[in-house]
This record gives sequence, structure tokens and C-alpha cells, in this order.
Amino acid sequence: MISPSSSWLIWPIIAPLMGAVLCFLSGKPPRRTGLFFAVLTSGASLVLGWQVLARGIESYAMGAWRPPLGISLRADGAAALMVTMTAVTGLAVSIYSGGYFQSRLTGDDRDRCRLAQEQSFWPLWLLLWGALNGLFLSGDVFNIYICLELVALSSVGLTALSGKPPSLVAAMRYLLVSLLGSLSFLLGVGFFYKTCGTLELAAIISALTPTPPVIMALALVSAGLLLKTALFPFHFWLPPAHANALSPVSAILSGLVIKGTWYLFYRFWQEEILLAAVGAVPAILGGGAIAWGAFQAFSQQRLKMLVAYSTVAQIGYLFVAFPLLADPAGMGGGAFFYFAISHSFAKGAMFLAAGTFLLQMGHDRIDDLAGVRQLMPVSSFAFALGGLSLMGLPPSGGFIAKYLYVTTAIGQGRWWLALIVVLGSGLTAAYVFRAVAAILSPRLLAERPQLMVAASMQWSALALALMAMLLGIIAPLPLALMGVK
Amino acid sequence: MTKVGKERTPHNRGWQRLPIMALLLLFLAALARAYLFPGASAAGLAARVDASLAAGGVGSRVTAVLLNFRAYDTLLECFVLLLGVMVVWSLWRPDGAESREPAAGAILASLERLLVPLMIMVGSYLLWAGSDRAGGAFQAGAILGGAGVLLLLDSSPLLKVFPKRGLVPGLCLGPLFFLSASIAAMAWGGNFLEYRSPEAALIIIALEGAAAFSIGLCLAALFGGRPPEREAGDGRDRPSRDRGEFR
Amino acid sequence: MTISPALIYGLTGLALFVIGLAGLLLCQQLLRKILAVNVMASGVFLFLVTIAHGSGALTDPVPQAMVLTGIVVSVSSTAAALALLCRIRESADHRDLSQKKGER
Amino acid sequence: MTAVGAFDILLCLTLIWLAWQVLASRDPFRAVVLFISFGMLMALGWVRLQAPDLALAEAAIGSGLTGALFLSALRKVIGGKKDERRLDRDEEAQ
Repeated sequence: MISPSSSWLIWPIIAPLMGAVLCFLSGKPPRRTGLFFAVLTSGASLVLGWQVLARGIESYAMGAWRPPLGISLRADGAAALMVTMTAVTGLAVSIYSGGYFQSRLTGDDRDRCRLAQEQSFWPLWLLLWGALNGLFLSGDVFNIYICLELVALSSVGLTALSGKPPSLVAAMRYLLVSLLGSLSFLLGVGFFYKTCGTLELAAIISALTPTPPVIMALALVSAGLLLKTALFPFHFWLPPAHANALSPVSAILSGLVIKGTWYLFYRFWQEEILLAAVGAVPAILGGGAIAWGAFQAFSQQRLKMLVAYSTVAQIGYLFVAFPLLADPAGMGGGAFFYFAISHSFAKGAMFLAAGTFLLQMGHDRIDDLAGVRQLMPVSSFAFALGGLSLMGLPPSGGFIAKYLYVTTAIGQGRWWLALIVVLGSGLTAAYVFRAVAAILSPRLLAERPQLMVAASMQWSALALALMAMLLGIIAPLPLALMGVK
Repeated sequence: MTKVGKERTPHNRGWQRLPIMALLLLFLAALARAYLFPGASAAGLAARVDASLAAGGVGSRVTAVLLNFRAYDTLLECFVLLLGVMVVWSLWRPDGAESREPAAGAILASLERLLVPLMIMVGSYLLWAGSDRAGGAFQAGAILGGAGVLLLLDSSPLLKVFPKRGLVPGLCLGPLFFLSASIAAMAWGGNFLEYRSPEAALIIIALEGAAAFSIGLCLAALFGGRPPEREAGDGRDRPSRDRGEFR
Repeated sequence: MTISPALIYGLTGLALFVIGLAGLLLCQQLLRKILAVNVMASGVFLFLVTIAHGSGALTDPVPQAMVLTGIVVSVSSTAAALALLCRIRESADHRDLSQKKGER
Repeated sequence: MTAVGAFDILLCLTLIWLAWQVLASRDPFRAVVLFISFGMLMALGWVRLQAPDLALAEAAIGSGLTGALFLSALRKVIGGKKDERRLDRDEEAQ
């Protein structure tokens, strides 16, 4: 049925969907089924990444109906890179979650609620994973709309899972924003269909012309995606949603979900003509995001809030480099994706580590976290490493990304862009130091409470942080994958 | 009757709303201009659909698009419905939600005795008709879902006929069957979701049946909003055990 | 350009989209916001189907299939939104989404 | 394509008016009922646009089921009489 030569393109989508249904069917909290399918999905994704690296672009016609009539999947280097990124972060989060729900069991009444949470978590998370992979690999704009809805609805379900009023309100706001974004996207798809007569993404992008309907279509699609990506000034819904969710969910939302819509935005905006004309718009918004997010992150009292506002700032970096793409020969694209991946790993690790602190201490007030290092050295180290990668210190993946940004920007004569990146790193350093200083503070804890956090949680956070560091060392591999166009 | 005019509504409370309104009007004008822009319409896919209809095994054009050409969309859509049920159920809590008493009534009960069999019949007809006329899995599922909602409205005793343990498998039947049949198509040497053998029409009808059943059940479960009693490990209390299988 | 029914319905669809958007931005109640999203969705669906008419004499089944899918997606998210609304109302008296008025 | 009938224009204007009323009327219950009739009229529009599949789906799901969902949510939210008063007061406070 599956020969080594056949394409693995569909499996990163099918495997988690299958897993989600089976988890939903299970009467007990489906930890084993969930973990099994998480491993399966990661495996399929990594094989796909390797296939694309070895053989070039993969494509697959669903039901053997070719576009424009049918829907085809397509994996070029960028898509394969995103799927691989999702596999690594997703696997770490899954292993973390395996311990997370168990660690929170205390033997009292609340356990029921927690087991119910776990029961809902696995199917929602696997569906989200499948939908994200579907988003990265899809070659059809209407299909992308359905994937966007799947991603949004499962993210909202996951956000609301903690059941606390702030997270419920955040989930509601998230849902409304997502629906608005999806509908705007769908209206844009309508305009595209009217002018191009097809729903195939590649055909639409190659047929972009500056007529009012096409401009309107692109504006609607972009606005919808920016809203969902939470680029400044559309970021208002993000920090409460990310900070109040359960910790594995925060890592998923910040590390992965944001990247899905950002990636689509990139897909629509990769045309050189477009970037030359209005590429500065996302860059300016990105600059605003870097400044505002960093300022807000610095002034937060809660660790998870700080990390969430840091996401607002880091989204800025994802957009600030759009003008660099105008030169196809440059390294703009590489820097771009390098940043996305290293942010996914680093931010995932930071949220996972913050989750262990929250679970152990019962709070995440930054000023009262001093001494946590003795209790959870592994998590503390993971948080610090993630922070280093965010700041862009060598040898982290963040360093490579920023190095590529700056050299490409200077090479193209865009000094202001290089300046933004360097200044932004300074701001990042400020708020990361504030958190890391508290966590690594040598102060002793008054009494040593019993350790409640499962070892698998601390180690999966560390593994993800180490991956962010490793990215800097194995740089040629992702860049080679990125080069598959 | 109170006349609810523009000025008296609570939603435009004064002048600070005006700039937003003005911007929205401008936006509408831009949309209309883009829509009316002359000469910018491409021929759609209608001709292509017609050309490939014979190979698809279904007579109805919309059904052919839904279940054959763009079956992947439909597969994902079944998952959207299932996801909706998952989210609604994950939000349900045993406490507090009990305020919803059955709105029983003699009229509703007799209405239901008449309507529910009728709806099931209409649903089956739509499923069958879908292959060459209007109708199909979604419409049939919608009607079945409507029947389910009607039953739920007054916690009809008819609901007891439906086994409690069957609910979740019933919800999953459509997506699971869809996925498995599509993977099986690969085992026969085709692509994922490829039904182009002489039996295509048969497979599609079977798929439609399973999908319609699950869609109907999902829609009713969305309305019911409450997971069935699960086994130990979940341990949710069920304050009222006798009524409503999936309320 | 001759005025066809498709044209009228298409413009109506766009108008419904904008009215829904206005409701989403300006209404304070969550229930109203959810209704507004549904109105927006109806507008988009109406617009999509009229594209099929504008392009030729044949009605195009592809947008019709898209709208059929869209209707099902929309009921799913509406159900989720309403369940969330009920949960919010149960746990606290959070009527407004945003404390800060100018935010949205 | 047939020429525009007065019926189409009337239907479209009614749709727009209903949409506005759904969002602007004071009473949430009234808004929901208006929304259901909005959906029904929309189904009529699908018939006019030669999309009977959509008319069926809209009547059953878009109007019927969504309407039922809204009504049931409204009942849960309003709950007892005390809450109903609160809802009114909040409404005026806005």
C-alpha cells in the first residue's frame, strides 16, 4: 500500500485526524492513544521532510482529480519545513501533556474536572495538528478556509479548556476574531474565484494583476490572516488567550497556531511585484509590534503574561522582513523561516517551562519565583536557553535568523531594517533578563515542598530548548530544505 | 409596538459611532466597486464539472463536486462538525446547566409523533434523490438533525430507543468510514479519496449514507450540548438519569 | 451592463457582510455579536453564489458546494460560540468582552 | 438571464432591513426570531438563484437549527425572572 517511492504527503494530515477520532471514541482519558498518534504523526512529518529534501517538490492530487477541478496538496521546501517544525514542537508538547494532566491530580474532587480536561485535550489537539499540517500543505484556497476554521475552532476549544473565567472570556474573544478573519478570507476567496475562475492557490498567485477586484480580494485575505496572526495592532486578543490557557495549550498556540496563518500570508505575498509595491506595510506593522510587545512584556507581573507579550513582539519579526523577500536571490526567505522555526522551539520551551513553575508553585508571579531553580533545575535551564534563543545569542537558531536578517538587509541597502532588528534584540534582552534573573536567582526557598511535576515535563521542555540551540549548529540542513522551490 | 428606529437603539449611542459607520460605508462602496468592475469575470468551473460528470458516477452536479471532485473538503467538513461537538461537550459542566427544563406540551408531543417519522422519510428521500436531483448527504443529515432536535426539545421517550453507548460511535461513524474508505482506495492502487472504479456510485452512496447519519447526529448533539454519561475515569455526575440520552 | 438578479443579490450579500461587521464592532452583547457573525456569513454565502451566475449562463456548482460546506461550518462554530457564551454567563457576569471601550 | 423582477428587489431590501433589525432591535428574543425569519427569506433567495440544494440546507440548518440553538442559548442565559430584569437593566445601561 505504501511503497517507499510513493509520496508521504497525505500522512501528516491523515494520521492525526484518525487519531483524533479514535481518542474521541475512547471512554477513558486517551493518553496512550494520543501519544501513539503523536509519535506516528511526527514520524510521517519527518519522513515527508526528508522526502522533499531528497526528491524536490512533492504534490498529490486528492482523489486523482487534478486542479482546477480537484484539490491538490503540494509540499515545497517551505511547507515541508513548517510541517517538520510542527512535528518537533508537537511531539515535545504531547510528551509534556502526557505528564501534565497526571501531575495535576491531587486526589480530591477536582480530579474529575482534570480528567475531563484530558479527555477533551487529546482529540482537540490531534485535530488541530492535522488541520495545521493541512494548512501548510494545501494548494487550494477554499480548502485552506476549511483548515483555518478547523484550526480556529480547535484552538478555541483548547483555550477554553482550563475553564477559568478569564480564559473563557479570552476564548470567546479569540473565537469572534477568528470567525471575522475566516469570513474576510472567504469573501476574498470569492473575489479571487470571480476574477481567476479557479481556487488553486498557485494559479491565483501567478495571475495577480492590479485591478480593483484583485486588490480587494488580496486586501480581504490579508486582513483576515493578519487578524488571525495577531500582528500589531490586531494583537489585542492574543495575550489573554495565550497566557490564561493550560500550559501545553499556550505552547501550542504561541509556537504553532500563529505560524499557520503567518505562513499563508507569506504564500499570498511572495510575489515580487507585490512586495516591491506595498511590502513596507507589513514591515512597518512588524516594527510597531516589536516595540509595543517588548514594552508590554517588560511591564508584566506574571511570567506567562510576559511570555505571551513576547509572542506579540516576535510576530513583529516575522513580518518585518517582508521587504527582504523582494530579492529572490537573497537569503530573505531563509532568515524568515529560520526565525519562525527557532521561535516555535524557543517559545514552546519557555511556555512549557513556565507551566512547570506554575504547576509547582501555584502561581507565576515573576518576583516570587526566586529559588525555583533549586527545585526544578531542568525547567529553569530550559527557560533560560529558550530566552537566549529569543535574544539571538549564538549558537542559537535565533542568532542565525537575526544574522541572516541583518546581513541581507545591509546587502540590500535597507539599513533601517537592520537597525530595527538590532534594537529589537536589545528590547528582547531586557525582558528576558528580567524573567531569567528571577528564576535563576540564588535565593533559597523558605521550605522545600514536594516536587509535583513529572520528570517528563521538565525534560520535554529542555529538549525543545536544546532543539532551538541545535538549530544554530545544523543551519545548512534547514536552509537546504528551504531552497527546494 | 415599539418602533425600533435608528436613533433609539442602544447600539449607536451618539456621535462616536459615526466615524466607524462612515468607514464601513466607504468599505461597502469599495466592495461594490470591486464587484461591479467590468470585464473582470472569469468563466468558472461549470464547464469542467460537466465534462467530468460522466466519469464521476453521480448525476447531480453539486453532489459530484461535494463527494467526488472536492471530496477532501467534504471529509474535512465532517471533521468540523465533529469538532463542534467536541468543543461544545468540553464546555459542558455538570453544575449549573440544569436550568433547561423540557418545554413539553401536548401540541409539541403530537407534532413530534407526526413530524419525526415524516422527517426521517424526507431525509431518506433526499439522500436517495441526491445522486441526480437536489439533495444529498447534507440536506438529509440536516433533516435528520432537525428530527433529533425536535425529540430533544421535550426529552421524548423515543430517545430511549437510541442506545446511550451508541452516540459517540454514531458521531464518529461518518468521518471514520470516510477516512477508511479513502485509505482503502489507496490499497486498490488509486489515490487517496479516489473512487473511479465501476462501483464508484455504490461507494459514494454508502459514504453518503454514513455521512448523513453522522451529520444528523452531530447536529442534534450540537443542540443537545451535553456528553453522554461516560465510564469511570471521567466520572461526571448525572443528576437526572432518566431523561435525554444526550442532553 | 444589464442588471441581472445575480447582480442585485451579490450587492445585497456585500451589504449584509458590512452590516454584520458593523454589528460585530458596535454591539456590546455577546449574543448580538454571534448573531452579527451569522449575518456576515450569510452575506458571504450570497455573494459566493452570485459569482456562479455572473460568469455564464450555466450555474456553477462549485460555489454552491462551497456554500453548502460553509453553512455547515458556520452552524458548528455558532454552536461552539453559544456554548461558550452559556459557560461565561454561568461562571461570571461578563457581559462585555472588552473592559476598554476603544479597543475594538 | 431573466430580467430583475420586483420580487427580487423586494426580497433583497427585506433581507437588508431584517439584518439591520436583528442587530439593532432592543429585545434579544425579538432579534433571534427576526434572525430565523431572515434565514427563511434567505432560503427563498437561494431558490431564486436556482440553488435548491442551498435552499434546503439553509432552511434546515442555517435557519432552523441555528435558530433553535440561539433560542435555547437565550433561555439558558436569561434563566429565571430575576436574571431577565438584569438583562433589561444592562440593556439600558449600554
